[in-house]
Amino acid sequence: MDWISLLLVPAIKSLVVVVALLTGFAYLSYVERKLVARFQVRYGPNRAGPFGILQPISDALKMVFKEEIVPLNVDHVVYLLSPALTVMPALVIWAVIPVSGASFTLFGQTITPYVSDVNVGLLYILAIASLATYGIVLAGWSSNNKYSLLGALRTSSQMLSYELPMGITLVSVLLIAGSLSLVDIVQAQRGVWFALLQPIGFIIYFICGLAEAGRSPFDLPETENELVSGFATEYGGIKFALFFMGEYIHMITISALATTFFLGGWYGPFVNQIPVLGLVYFLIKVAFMIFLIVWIRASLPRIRYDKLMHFCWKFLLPLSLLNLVVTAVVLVLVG
Amino acid sequence: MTAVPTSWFLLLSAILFVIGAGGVLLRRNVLIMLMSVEMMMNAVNLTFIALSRHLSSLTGQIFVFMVMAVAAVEVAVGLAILIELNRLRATTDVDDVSSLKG
Amino acid sequence: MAQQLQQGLFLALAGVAVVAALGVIFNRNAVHSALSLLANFVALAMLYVLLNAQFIAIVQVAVYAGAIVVLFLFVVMLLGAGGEMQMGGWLNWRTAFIVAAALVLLTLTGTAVFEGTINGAIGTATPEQIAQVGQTEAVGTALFTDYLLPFELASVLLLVGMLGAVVLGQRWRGAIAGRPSGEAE
Amino acid sequence: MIIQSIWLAIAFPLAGLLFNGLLGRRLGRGVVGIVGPGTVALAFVVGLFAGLDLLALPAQDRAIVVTLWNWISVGSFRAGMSLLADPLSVLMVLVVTGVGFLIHVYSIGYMEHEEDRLYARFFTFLNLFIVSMLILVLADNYLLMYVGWELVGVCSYLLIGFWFRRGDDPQDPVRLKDGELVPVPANLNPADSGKKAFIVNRVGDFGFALGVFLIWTTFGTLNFADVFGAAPEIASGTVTVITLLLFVGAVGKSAQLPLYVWLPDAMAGPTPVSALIHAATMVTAGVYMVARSHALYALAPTTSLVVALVGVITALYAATIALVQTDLKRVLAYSTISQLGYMFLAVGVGAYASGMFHLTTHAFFKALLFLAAGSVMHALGDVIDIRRMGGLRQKMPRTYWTFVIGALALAGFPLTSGFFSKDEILAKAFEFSPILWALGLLTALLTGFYTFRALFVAFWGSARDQELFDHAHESPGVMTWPLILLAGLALFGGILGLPQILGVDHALAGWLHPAFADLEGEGAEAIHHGLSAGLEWGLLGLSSVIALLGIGLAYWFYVANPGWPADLAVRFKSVFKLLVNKYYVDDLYDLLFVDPGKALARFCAQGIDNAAIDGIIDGGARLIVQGGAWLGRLQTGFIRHYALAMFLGVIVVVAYFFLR
Repeated sequence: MDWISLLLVPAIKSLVVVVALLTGFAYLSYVERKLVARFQVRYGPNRAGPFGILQPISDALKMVFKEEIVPLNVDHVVYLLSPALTVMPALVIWAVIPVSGASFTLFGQTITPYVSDVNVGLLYILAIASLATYGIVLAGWSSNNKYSLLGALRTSSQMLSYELPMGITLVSVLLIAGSLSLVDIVQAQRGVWFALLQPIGFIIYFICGLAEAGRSPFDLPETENELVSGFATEYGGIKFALFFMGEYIHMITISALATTFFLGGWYGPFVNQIPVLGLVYFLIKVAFMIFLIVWIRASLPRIRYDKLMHFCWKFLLPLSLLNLVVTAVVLVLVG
Repeated sequence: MTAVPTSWFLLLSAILFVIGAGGVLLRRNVLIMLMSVEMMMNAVNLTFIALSRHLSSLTGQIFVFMVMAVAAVEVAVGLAILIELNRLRATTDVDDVSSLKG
Repeated sequence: MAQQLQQGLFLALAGVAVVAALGVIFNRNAVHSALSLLANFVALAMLYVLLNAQFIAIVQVAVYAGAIVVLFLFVVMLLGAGGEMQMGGWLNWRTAFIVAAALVLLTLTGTAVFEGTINGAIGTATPEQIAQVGQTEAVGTALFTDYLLPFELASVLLLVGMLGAVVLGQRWRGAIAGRPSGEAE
Repeated sequence: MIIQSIWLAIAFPLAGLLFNGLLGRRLGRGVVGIVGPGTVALAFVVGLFAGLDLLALPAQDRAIVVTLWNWISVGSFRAGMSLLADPLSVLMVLVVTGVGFLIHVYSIGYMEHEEDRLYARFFTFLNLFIVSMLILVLADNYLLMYVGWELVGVCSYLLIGFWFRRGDDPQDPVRLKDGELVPVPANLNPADSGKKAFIVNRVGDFGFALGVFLIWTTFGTLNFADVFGAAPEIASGTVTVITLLLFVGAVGKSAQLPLYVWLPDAMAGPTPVSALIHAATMVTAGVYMVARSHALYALAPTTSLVVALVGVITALYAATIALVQTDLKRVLAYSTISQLGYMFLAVGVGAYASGMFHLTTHAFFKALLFLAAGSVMHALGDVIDIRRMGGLRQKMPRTYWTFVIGALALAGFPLTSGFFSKDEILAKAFEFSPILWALGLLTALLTGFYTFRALFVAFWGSARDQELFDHAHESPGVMTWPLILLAGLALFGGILGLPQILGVDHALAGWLHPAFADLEGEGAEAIHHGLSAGLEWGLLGLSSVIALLGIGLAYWFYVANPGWPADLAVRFKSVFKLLVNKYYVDDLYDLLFVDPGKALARFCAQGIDNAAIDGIIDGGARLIVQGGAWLGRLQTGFIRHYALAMFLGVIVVVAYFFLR
């Protein structure tokens, strides 16, 4: 009885989330290719199945059946470990993201719409996000390849740098919500979305999210023209697929967090009457954020690396600090 | 009430501390030594947290918080010194850096 | 049930922590040592959760795993010190002495842990009480009231440490006479 | 009423001091030359109006205390930053600022060859002196007076040593008729002279400070009014000790026996300084202090006798030395000492108003004489030896004539200011004791003689140093006009205090009467001598005759029979040598104080400091170095060794807790 609620239910929920994310990743790649193609006035994948809808599956099969190549002189253990380390944090973050507002009962168990609601949720996200660096750094180092190492160092310093304004922005959110729990944060947005209370914070978060996920225009880690393929140069087959997966799941995670922190999470019209709408609203908002990210990728050119770092340290960081101070002062004044 | 006895944690802490100390004493690579020092600090932190629970006091946790701040500073400065050392001597071996002797 | 579960969890985590700790000091490769250190830290963080100190656990992950070990890895890569290291002769009188001393210390502390009792003033921060106000709030309140001065001092220390690291890490391109510039490149 | 703002008299020179000190160097000598004298002139005007305000008050109210702020307040000890404006202090203010102003103006010309930096510095110091002197004379308590007293000492030191880079000034020996050379002691260099003045003054100041302490313990206050009011109830022995201690200070400051030695050497300073500080004002501070403390001195007849004796002996003593000096400024310096002796004679016999009168007239004619001497030096390129001068009266008529007037006043030529003031002192002395009078009269004879000796040698006859003579020229107007003004004062200053028998009021005594009114009519006695009219006429006539006799002797010796002095010198060779060497007092002091002092200092430096103290420190350092070398062997340089030590320490600590 006890172990069901303690172990089994979370395990099943985790499984659901992971499966959903893997599927989401697969179709996200499809959607992105389609969208980018449309932006570029092309058709995109349209051979496998109607509208190319089976394209992700064929891609996956191709990846899986590729020959496993492990280059000479790599650090075996680390080389094999790093793709997994890349995917893991992005998945683990989902443990605390509430996807809907309503719990429901199944087989006598009250199922909450999140794996866990820890009271240090926001800190948890920051802590886990900071672990995302490892996969990349280790991949770059273990490949025993200059391009890989440079790409890895670039990526990790980029991620570490952009973590700062992101964290500070989230502190502003935390100040308004008054809780570290993500459920509480979403509930605090019942009336007004934090995107409206924290417009600057939202924009900073979004920019930092792009950089964290290594998305265009901050996709320096994989600048083909400079670094071949960055930290992933020496990877192929399923291992490359894992990196790929990591990036896309990261993207979804960033979008989901943006939704949770700024766009009111599951809230929307009539959500109190029809609880299941919460999940729908949540997914719509996430999809919108993902669309924004793809749109930006299709529109903006890549930024030079030094400009990227300067932008972070000399503009975003002071701006986020200012935002934090203003938020705190206003909160004190308003009460 | 407490499922795991405090003494278990204390013993684990002692073991980790001794291992860390052994690392400091046995290894000659400054990096490994620094890591071992960090490990020793963590062992002490574990003691603090365990006793914090045992005594129902938050002071232990606060102490750990401060230790973490100090550890962060220590690593930052220590590694900066290490890099400078590497620039000057092209080594990370502590036994190569023994010119400060009586 | 929950007790066995927790004890089992403790033993597993303790095993991970000890193995990882041994890995730190016995690995020939500094990157592997750093990874072992990471494992050690994460295991400790989980032990903190077990000790009902979630806040510290998260901070542990964020600070140690998220920052300190990354810094170690960076430096390892920067210095190119990741390669195999000469471990030197292990079996000499010095090592034996150190191991013996370590065993003595371990015996002493172990005996103390199991024979002694912990006498100390019992505070008010019982798990129930903490659960009522929330873990983070409890630590935060203590930090900003009773321990405000240490907290501020810690912030100053961090600032100074940051400046120190920046200054130390700077490349002196002959800006200061007497500083080697060329050979360091 | 401007008298309530008497502090302005200090504030103006203070502003000038700050201005010149901070900006003068940058603004150039034109501005400095206006600001320096201008501020002093303003102070003089303030003093003048304050005097008029005093006159407007009823006689018994002529003492205004202006408290600026509470300076020190510790326990029962109170010292206010408060000023006392009464006829006595206002007279001093007028003398200081009036003469000071003229000397400031004169300095513009005299210092014109100095570089801008020194020029500004000189005027800064001069203003500082004016400020200090005004603090001294305006103070209403002994502590503030002591502050001024020390400050003028500092100024004196700074100004004597103004040319501190110059070396010793060697003096040509005197060639006697029989061919023997009598060596003349070399003049000290300015830096050493300054030190000498300062150190000798410290001896006197020490006594003064002790006196102030004793006043404090006796009266519980330092305020003039309170002290004087309470004085009659105090045991006369205590009062005697107090007054004697205060008089020690006066002896130092006013260069009386035995602490006079610094004043001749102070002539190493620029001549305006000699005129202002070492003739007209600062050295009279002692006289002023005694006059200010007359209520105490009147209660201590023993002290008064000592004062009078010291005064008259100093007067005679200094006059004898002045007879043979070859340095024009030194002749004047010794005459200053001598005249100060007169003033002490006056205050010693209780004739405070007469002392102040002589102080005033002396300020006029001695400043005049010094400035004229300075004019000569200016003309001759700083040559001061009268043996190289001669015939200057054709070259520098204005200087010559003003010098003549000053000399006449100094010699007590009838109807000049010096005549009246000196005669008044002599009359009072005669009344007190004919012996003192006789000594004073002898001094007056010598005064006339040495003054005109200097005059005749320097200005009459033919040029002894033709090259120098050709070089000589009259000084510019900015220097001669102050001379002419001072000459006027020296000539007619006597009308301030015409004797009663001439049928006029004694103006100065009348003015000072309110300040001395507490002396039960003694102030009035300055006007009404206890002597009969006939006796007084007789003394007056005798004084005139003596003065004329002195001048005549000088003429006889140095103009009519130029060979005689040399003959006399050969005949009384030992006396002559004694006088040239100033009775060997300086050598005696060197032997008694300076050499033992130096020996002690050498002992302290080499014996105690080098050997003992440095030995302890060096030994300690060597010990630490040795110990460090031993302990340093523990520092292997291997970090692991240190870590191991720490680890073992941990084990020990744990074991301690375990086994406890």
